[in-house]
Formats: sequence, C-alpha cells, structure tokens
Amino acid sequence: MSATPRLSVRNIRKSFGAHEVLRGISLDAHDGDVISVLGASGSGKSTFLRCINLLETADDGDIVVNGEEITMKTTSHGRSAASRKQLDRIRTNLGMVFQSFNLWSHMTILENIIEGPVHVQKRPRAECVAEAEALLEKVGIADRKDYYPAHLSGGQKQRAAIARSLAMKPKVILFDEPTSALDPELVGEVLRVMRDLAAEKMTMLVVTHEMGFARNVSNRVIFMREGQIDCDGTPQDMFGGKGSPYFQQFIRHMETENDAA
Amino acid sequence: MSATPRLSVRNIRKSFGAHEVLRGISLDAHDGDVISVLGASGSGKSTFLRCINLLETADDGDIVVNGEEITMKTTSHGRSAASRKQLDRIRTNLGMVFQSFNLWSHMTILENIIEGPVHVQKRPRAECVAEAEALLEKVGIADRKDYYPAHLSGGQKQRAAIARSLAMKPKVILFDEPTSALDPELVGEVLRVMRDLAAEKMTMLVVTHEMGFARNVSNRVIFMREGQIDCDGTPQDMFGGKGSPYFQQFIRHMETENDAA
Amino acid sequence: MDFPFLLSTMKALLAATPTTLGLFSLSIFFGGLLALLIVTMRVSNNIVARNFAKGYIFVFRGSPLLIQMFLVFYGLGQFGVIRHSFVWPALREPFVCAVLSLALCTGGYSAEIFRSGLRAVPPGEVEAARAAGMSGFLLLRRIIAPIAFRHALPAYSTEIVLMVKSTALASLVTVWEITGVAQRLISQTYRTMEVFMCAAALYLILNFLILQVLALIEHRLNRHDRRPAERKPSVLSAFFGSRA
Amino acid sequence: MEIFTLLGFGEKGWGVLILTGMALTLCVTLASLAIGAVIGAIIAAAKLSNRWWARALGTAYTTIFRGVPELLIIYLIYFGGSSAVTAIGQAMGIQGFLGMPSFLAGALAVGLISAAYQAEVYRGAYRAIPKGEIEAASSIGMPPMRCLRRIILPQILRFAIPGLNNVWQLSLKDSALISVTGLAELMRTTQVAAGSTRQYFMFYIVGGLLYLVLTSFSERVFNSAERRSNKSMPRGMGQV
Amino acid sequence: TPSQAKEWKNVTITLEGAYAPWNSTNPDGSLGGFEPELADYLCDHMKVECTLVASDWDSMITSLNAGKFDVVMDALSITPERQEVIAFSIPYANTHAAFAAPVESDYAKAVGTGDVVKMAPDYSGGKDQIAAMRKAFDGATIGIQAGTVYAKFIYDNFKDVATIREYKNGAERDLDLQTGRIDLGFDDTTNLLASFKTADEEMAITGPEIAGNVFGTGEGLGLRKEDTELKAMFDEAIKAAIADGTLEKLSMKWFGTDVSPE
Ligand SMILES: Nc1ncnc2c1ncn2[C@@H]1O[C@H](COP(=O)(O)OP(=O)(O)OP(=O)(O)O)[C@@H](O)[C@H]1O
Ligand SMILES: Nc1ncnc2c1ncn2[C@@H]1O[C@H](COP(=O)(O)OP(=O)(O)OP(=O)(O)O)[C@@H](O)[C@H]1O
Ligand SMILES: [Mg+2]
Ligand SMILES: [Mg+2]
Repeated sequence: MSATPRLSVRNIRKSFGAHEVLRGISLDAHDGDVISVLGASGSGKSTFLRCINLLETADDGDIVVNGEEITMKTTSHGRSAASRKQLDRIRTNLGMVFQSFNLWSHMTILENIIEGPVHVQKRPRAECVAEAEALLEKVGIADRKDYYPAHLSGGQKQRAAIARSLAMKPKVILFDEPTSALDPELVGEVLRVMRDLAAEKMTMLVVTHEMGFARNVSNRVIFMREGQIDCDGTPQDMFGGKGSPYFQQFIRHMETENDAA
Repeated sequence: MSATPRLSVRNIRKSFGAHEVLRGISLDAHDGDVISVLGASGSGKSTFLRCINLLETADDGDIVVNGEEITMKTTSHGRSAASRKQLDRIRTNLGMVFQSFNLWSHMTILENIIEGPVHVQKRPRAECVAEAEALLEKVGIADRKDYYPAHLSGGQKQRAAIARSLAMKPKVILFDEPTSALDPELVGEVLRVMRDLAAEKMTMLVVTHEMGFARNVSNRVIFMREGQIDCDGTPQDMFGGKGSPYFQQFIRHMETENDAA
Repeated sequence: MDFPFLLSTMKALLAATPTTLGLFSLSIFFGGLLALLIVTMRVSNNIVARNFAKGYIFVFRGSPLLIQMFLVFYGLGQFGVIRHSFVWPALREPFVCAVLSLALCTGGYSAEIFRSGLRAVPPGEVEAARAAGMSGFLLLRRIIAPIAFRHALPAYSTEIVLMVKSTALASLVTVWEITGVAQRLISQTYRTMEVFMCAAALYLILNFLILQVLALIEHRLNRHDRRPAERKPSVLSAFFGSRA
Repeated sequence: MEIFTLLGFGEKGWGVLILTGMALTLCVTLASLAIGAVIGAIIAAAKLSNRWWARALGTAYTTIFRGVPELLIIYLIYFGGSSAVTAIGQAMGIQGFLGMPSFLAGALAVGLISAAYQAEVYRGAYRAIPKGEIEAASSIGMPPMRCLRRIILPQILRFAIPGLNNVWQLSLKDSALISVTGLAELMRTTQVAAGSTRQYFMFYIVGGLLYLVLTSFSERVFNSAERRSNKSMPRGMGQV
Repeated sequence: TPSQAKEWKNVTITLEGAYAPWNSTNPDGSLGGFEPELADYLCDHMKVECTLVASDWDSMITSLNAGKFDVVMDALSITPERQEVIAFSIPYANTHAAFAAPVESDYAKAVGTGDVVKMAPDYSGGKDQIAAMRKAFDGATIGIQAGTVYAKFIYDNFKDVATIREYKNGAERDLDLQTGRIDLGFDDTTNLLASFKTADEEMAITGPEIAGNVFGTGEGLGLRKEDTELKAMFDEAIKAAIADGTLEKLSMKWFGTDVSPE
C-alpha cells in the first residue's frame, strides 16, 4: 500500500434544507482497495458518493484525490469548486456508476461508451470503438450496441452504465448499487470483473446491498447510519461479529433469510 | 384454490422489430398465488409483465382476468384493446410496480399514492389520505410524504412505488424487481408485507433476482429463458434440483457466492 | 378572375423573393448566435450577466418589432455621435439595419425557447457527463445542446417561420421584400384581396418548404424514441444480412 | 414641457386615447389567448393522435395558420365574416352593411393564429413528459381523459410555461394588426398620434414602453408560475 | 350591396386621421384638418348628415367596397389603375410636386427654385427644366413615397442619374433626409411644407415646383362604382366649393398654398 491514499475524504457534511444528510464523514482509500459502503435506505450513501465527485457540493470538508486537494471557494452563491479545470481533470480519474444509470438517451449504447474517451480524453475514435466493443462483450451486451437506452432491459442498461465508466479507465470508481438490476449469474460476472480491476490496483467504492459482495470481494466494509460512519473494518471482522450492534441487527435479516432457505 | 384462475395468460408472443422477445408464454394464477418469475437479464421478464396489463400489446395471445378476456381488435394500425372502458376497469384490479418506479414527478409522495384511489376509484379523499399514511408508515417513509420524487433516495422511491400500487387494493399485482434498491433489512420488511398480502388472497407475479424471496415467499417459481418458460414448479422442487439444467446453472452462481461466504 | 393581373402580380412578388430570403437567412443566423449568447448569460450564475439577459429578453420580446425597427433605423441616425462614428457606414444601409433589428428581436425570442429546451434536459444525464469529466463547452456541445435542441425544436420551428413573416416589416426601412412590394401594388391598384392572396400563397409555399425540412430534422433527431423496428432496413442489409 | 402636455390628460394630451388603446390591446389579447388555448389544445391532440387523418388535419392547420401572413388571416376573417353576416342580414330583410363586430373579428383572427402556435408549444411539452409516468397512470386503469387532466396537463403546463410566454408576447403584437378592422388599439393609437403631431420618435417610444408595461405584468405571472412548477423538479439546467 | 334607389340622407366618410395637414386626429379623438373641414362644407351643401370615421389606410378601399363606408377622403390621387376598382369624384385638390433638400446641402437652391412649371403627362412643357434638374441632381440619392404618381415621374426621368429609394410614407423619408441617408426628397408640396415645419425649416424646396396634369387630375373622393347618384351630388358640391372660394380659403388655412384644381 502506498503512503498517500488514492482518495481521501475529510469530514464531509451535507444538508438538504434543515435535514442533515451527512454529518462528518472521513475515509481513506488506497490503490487496489475495494470498499463496500453499506447502510439502510436513506442513510446518505448515494449522497456521499455524489459529494466525492462534487455532483453535490458538501457544505464542509475536503476531498483529496491522488494527493491533490480539490480547492473550493465560497461565494455569495454558495460553496463550489474553485477551479473548473482542476475539477474536470480530477473527475476524469474518478468514474461513477449511477443508481439510476443516467445513460444519455440520445445516443446509442456504443456512442454512450465512446463519448468520454473520444471527446473528453481525445483518444482516437477507432481505438475507443474497439475497446468499447471488448467491454460490451465482457458485460454481455455486445449485440445491443446500436440500441438506444430506451430500448434496453433494466439489467442491460445497468451493464451499459458500468461499461461506460470503465471505458474512461479511471483510477477510482464510485459504484452506486451496480448490481441492483442483475440476476445472480450476472452479479457473479460483474463481481469477477471488479475483482480483476482490484487486482489491477483500481480503487473502488461500492454502495451495495449484496452482502455476498461485501463479504467476498471487498477488503473493507463501512456501515453508514444517519449520516455518519457507524462502524467499519475488514469483512472478516465485521461479519465475524465485531461490528456495532446496529450493524449486527442490519445483517441479521439477511441471515434469517438465508437460514430459512 | 378456486376453479377459474384469477389471471390467465395464453400463448403470449411479442417481437420488437425482428427480435422475438416473447415466444408463446402461458400461465395461470389463482387467488393467493405468489409466483416468482426468474430469468437472465434480457430474457423478457419485464416485457412479459408489461404485456399482461397491455402497456405493450402482445402480437398474439390472450389475457383473461377474473374470467373476463380482454377483447382485442386488429386495425391497420396494429393490434390493440377493443374497449378502452374494459381495459381501464381491468387495469384497476391489476396493480403494477415498475422496475424504474415511474413516480409522477409533479406530485409529492402522498399525492402520488392517493392519486389512483381518489381520482380513479373516486373514494373519499380523507379516507385515502389516512390509508396512504398507514401504508407509508408500513414501508417506513412516512416522514417523506411531502417530498417530491426527485428528492428521494433510490430505496425510498422504490418503497413509494410499492405503496402507490398497494393503495389501489388490486386483486393482482405485478411486481418488477420490487426490492432491487433495498437493503436487506428493508427487503425483509417488504417480503413480510407481501406474505401478509398473500394471506389475504392477493395474487402476485414477482419478477425478482432475490433467490431468498423465490424460495421462501412464493408458492411457484417460473424460469424464463429466451422468451419462453424453460421450467416451472414449486420452490421445493425447483431449488431441490428438479429444474432444467439451465435453471440449475442459473442458480449455481448464487450458491457459489453464498458458499464462499 | 383577372389572370393577367394575377400573373403580373406574381411576377413582381417573385422578383422580391430573394430579398425576403436574404433577410430571413441572415437574421436567423445572427439571431441564433445572439440567442446562444443570451441564453448562456440567462442561465449563468453571474448575477450581472443574468440580469442583463433578463432585461434584454424583456425589451426585445416585449415591444413590437415595428417600433424596434423604426428606432434602430430612423432613431439611431438622429444622434450625431452615431452618424460620425465608424458604425455609420454599416448602419446607413437599410438592409443592414433590417437584418440587425430582425436579429436583435429573434435573439430575445429564441433565447427563451432554448431555455425551455434546457429545462427539459434530464439532470441525471448531465450529472453522468460531469462525472465523466465533461464541463463547460464540451458538456454543452455533446450532451446538453443535443438534448435541449431536440426539445426546443418544435418551438424553434415556429420562431423560424415567424421570422419569414417578420421580414415583411423591412419595407418600413426601404428594403422592398414580398409584403412591401405587395403593399406598393395595392396602393397603385387598390386590389387588396387579389394581391394579398398572391403574397399569401408565396409565403405559404416558402413556409411549407421550411417546415418540411424542420419536420425532417425533428424526425431524424428523435430516433432514440422510436423502436428499432421502425428504422428502415438498409438496402445493403438485404443483400448481406444484418448482424442483429 | 411640451412632452408632458402631449402625453398628459389635459385638452392637448393624448393620455386618455392611448390608455384606452392599451386597455383594448390587453382585452383583445386575453380573449384571443383563451380562444387559442382551446383550439390549440385540440390541434395538439390531433397532431399527437395515432390516426393519420387527425395528424394530417392538425399539420394542415398549423402549416396554414403559421405559414400565411397574419394580416391576410385577419382580412379573411373580418371581411369574409362580415360578408357572411351581411348576407344573413339581407336574408332576414335587413339592408346594407352589417359588420362583424371589430373586437370579435379581431380576437377570433388572432386567436386562430395563436392556436397554431400554442399547439406546437403543447406538443413539445408533451414529448418532454417521461413515458414511464404515463404508463404508470394507465397501469392503474386511469381513463385517458383523467390521465390527461391529472398527469399530462400539469406536466405539459410545467414544460410549456416559457413557450406560452412566447405565444402571449406574439399575440400581444399580433393584436396590433387588427387595427385594419377599425379597432383603435395601442399600436394604431400610437401611429395616429405620431402622424397627427408629427412627433414620431416620442410616440413610438411611448408606445413601445407601454407594450413593455403590459409585458412586465405578464412576466410576473409567468415567473411565479415557473417558480411554482420548479418545486418538484430536480435541480436542473436553465432555471434560476 | 347597397340598394340603387337609396335616398342619401346619411353618408359615412372615412379618412385615416393621421395624415396631417390633410386630416389628423385631435387629442380628444375628434378629426380635424383640411379634409374634415371641406367635408363639413360639402355635406352642408348637399343637405345630408355626414359621419366621419377614422380607419386604417391599408383596409380603406376594401372596406369601402364591402359597404362599411360610403366615401373615402384621404388625399387619393386619381389614376387609371385605381379607376378600375373604385369611382372618383371630380378632383377637390391638385397639388404641385417638388424636390426638397436640407438648406445647407449642395443640392439646395438648384436652378429654377421658386418657379412653377406646368407639364403634360408626356412631360412636354418642362423638358428643359427636367434637363437642368438632371444635371443639378446627378449622383444624388432621391427618396420617394412608394406607389405614388410621383414615383413614376422620378423613375422616368432620374433613374439613370440618381439612386432612387422608396419609402412607405413621407414622414419616414423626411427623417432620412435629416440624417443624410438620402440627399433629396420628391413629393407633393403640401406634404413637404408640413414637414419643413417640424424640421425647424432646416429644409427647403429646391428646383421648380411642378404643376399641370402631369400627375393626373388631382385628388378626388373615392366612391363605390354603383353609387352614381352620390358621385353626382359630391361633384356638384365640389364645384360649388371651388366657385365660392371656400376651397381656396381652406387650402390657404391648412397648407399655406392654393391647391384648388384648375
Ligand atoms: N422498446 C423496445 N424496443 C426494442 N427492444 C426492446 C424494447 N424493450 C425491450 N427490448 C428488448 O427486449 C429484451 C427483453 O427486455 P426485458 O426488459 O423484458 O428484459 P428483462 O427480462 O426484464 O431483463 P432485466 O432483468 O435486465 O430487466 C431485451 O433484449 C431488450 O433489449
Ligand atoms: N435533492 C434532495 N433534496 C432533499 N432531500 C434529499 C435530496 N436528495 C436526497 N435527499 C434525502 O437525503 C437522504 C439520503 O439520500 P441518499 O440518496 O443519499 O440515500 P441512500 O443512502 O443512497 O439510500 P438508498 O439506499 O435508498 O439509495 C434521504 O432521506 C433523501 O430523502
Ligand atoms: Mg442511493
Ligand atoms: Mg426488466
């Protein structure tokens, strides 16, 4: 593990109106880390990811990527990134897979995937298309490459969204429930892809409800509760009974379910 | 079990362009039946549900609800329901929870939920509001009732969508991955709600990737493959090794995952 | 029906058609550029720019083009400062003034139309683009503009057709386009209805053609809403088979 | 000062005439907007229909009423309408010219034109509604008319606000053309005052300012409508 | 269509009400100017009740033929083309035409300023003066009112030596004459004289005034062709106004020059 973390988040706070959704969250992630973020619905997981790449501006706190802090400024208009340039550069290295996919509806799947590489990273188009096709093959929707998002099934859209962010080859990827629309077979596929990426030292933050993923793929588990990190640790520790009582209760349901099986 | 099935689907076919998505699907569901529909992504599960309540018009086949067949007509413009009135009446008894929620963005959550009861079923508003609040309590988002959909988390939207279709008290509900955005704790809650409904003789068709649900809540499991029903049976039989080889392979992934745990 | 009269009227009006088309295309071009600028200011976070844009839209959309054109052409010339400045050689020309006031006016209207297109862009898709490191002009060009333009197109076609008709006012500043010529014929012959009918037919044909082109563009741009089945199979795929 | 005498309400002042003209402009525009809303909605529905003849009719309407110069439509409605009325009058034994009331003819003509524009605005707004939300409504058996009223119309209005504002402004200015029916609305009053006094700049500027006064009232209404409709929107582009 | 045997007790006369000094609107909404006062005299003479109505220039003739008004009185020049559509009374005015230029300009005070030349429709009687003016105005830009009889005169005689620009109305041309977009205006003198007043006498007539029947027989009342009786009544009244000097008196009052037809 290198000395400077790949991604470092310090004391992030965020409110929507009177409702404080994030109440001071800090986190370090190093190369090859796969961190599962667990938590009840509404506990602020998506908001946390969105604050990291500044889709929401945190009310307070710092984000450091590759040792470079995203500089912020406060104007009468609110807090925002001080340098557009810096933010864009950092975001290029910070992929995101959305909970609601957010594919661009006016582009085919292939166009969605090569959009970033060609137009942001300015790489040659032919090369990007070849890579995109390989990626689509990997997630199993190569035959849908000329479809528009409106004509895909939920799982197909989700896989396209994953492929879209991988195509940028970012250093860090933030996944927001990347397997929610997938069947067990595909979940297995996607987990394999993610394991490979981790082996290639990519850093991943994964919001998930798949306990299997949290246990088997990640090397660290974070449990969020009411906008704070309630407890965190290795999967072995957490699932071995060392988490907080809240976490114990949270995962008990899963167990009862499996027990009943 | 009553003699006439609550819902009966006969030989449904549907193509998008040259691509045949459903290739003749038939199914009977009786009062209190909870049928899990499993299948790989893109196997046509959502399309199947959408054909049942005619959001997509099947190219061929019949739908019979409560013993009443939805009459169809074929014009130069294609196939469609012959009587709008009949279709609306039948749909009132045929709830649907969408994979992408489809909440009405210009209404608050509470308004979304009372919309159908008040404006379609013409029930007194005060009564509907009281019921809606009880439902929201049940799915745990009572405190979000005056929020607009755009301001909710994924799991909150999904629960609102479930509450919206329950508020109509339909005889049959079609669920399209109703727990995809929920954490294990909430999945447990929702499954309990569904068990209660089954006890009250509601008929449910549930597209799901949760094998726990298929095993523990449903009384019948259907496995779709390439637009056809590959095999079906009781959960005991199916998960006990009596399913087709494809089904065996499909669920193996889940098992390896759990084994690794 | 007095066919020789209709024929000679039509001839006179046809001779004025190039002027109408010239006014129209130039003012749509410059007005469109101006609208982009104004709408950018209108949605920007800079309070000065935003209020300037609001004021601009208010004035140019809120007052009759006739008055705007009158003031631009006859009014500006009243000021010695302008008459002796470097812009006068251009402003002296009626055609330039006509294009200028048409463009200023459509700039205000189009800016509002574009803004309503922007409102229809799904925020999630913009976020996806930001997350991919797009921002500024790139984000606008690749994601926002294409989606917004699709939504704004029906209203913008209306504005375009409107501009064809608005050019009719240019005769006020001595640019003799179709309507001006028609009115001149009327004041010579007093045969109002006949002359107007000819002019109307001409405008209808022009606008019909323009609307046709716009509808075609709209149809093409909305591919993503249609089913793949509706895509016409290419001739080649009949021979070579398709890969789908 | 000469300006104040000319614009005032005294013996030599044009104040009363001009304000009357302004009130008339406002009334005609409101009436025509109402007419246009009804017809425009029908035309938009026709253009969105899946019956080919309805679409063709709708397209023909919008093409003609947008494509033909407004002045001609006003001529046709006013003089065409008037000769119809005169013919009916003669049939009933009334001699001479029976005009169609100027106000009615003007409002109808501008209304028919504005209907074509409103139809396009509504159509664009309809297309912006997420399909899924309409499906959700059909899936609970909401009849089409109710779905229109409860789900589609509120959202159409939301997306149509800026476009409607445009149409309002257009109709306001189209109303200036109906002076050919003899109605002394704001534009004609301005021109008469300018021609009679030969104070062209002053009266044109005053006329322009009064149009802006009308606009500023409407702007308020539209702004508050827009702010309301933004409440439910995720923070998006193009709104401030 | 109105009945043939109509007893003319009430006559509706329309004018624009925005064409000072021929006709204009007073701030209280009433109509004033040369034509309304002449109309009062004519109607008194014919013993009919007249109603004056202001209406828009563009639709005036259509409205006349539709039966909305009975008479148009708006400085209409009598021309053969127009006579195909409506009938005219005998002329009640025959104005001179002339060039106008800013007093300081090179084109001011051209030869013949102050003279009156009578020309026939083929310009005979004024060929020399035309030649002199062509020389004086060589290279100038001349502004005229589109669609008028004066436009034809300019096109016939000055097309090859000057640039011609057509305006929708005289007032706009005069504004451009002030800003210098054009060098000369050509119009009927009543119009020019009125605009000199608003321009603080910074402009003046240059070259000779042109008279005679070169521009037709003058301005007459517009009537429907079938109302022959009404035309006869108005012709008679106009003759009386000329004969008893009323016309000349009104003309001097409103125009400062005599526009009585010959
Ligand atoms: N509107 C459409 N036009 C064309 N093809 C479509 C359309 N909708 C769905 N399809 C195709 O039909 C197939 C079945 O889609 P469907 O949504 O039914 O899958 P699904 O079984 O629900 O998958 P998932 O589990 O991923 O949601 C997919 O391959 C999809 O690409
Ligand atoms: N734009 C917004 N305005 C107001 N409140 C918001 C907004 N976005 C999110 N919230 C609120 O913030 C809380 C956290 O939302 P968030 O989306 O982060 O939850 P989550 O942990 O991702 O939940 P889930 O697992 O259901 O996706 C929720 O209670 C939600 O209602
Ligand atoms: Mg979330
Ligand atoms: Mg699906």
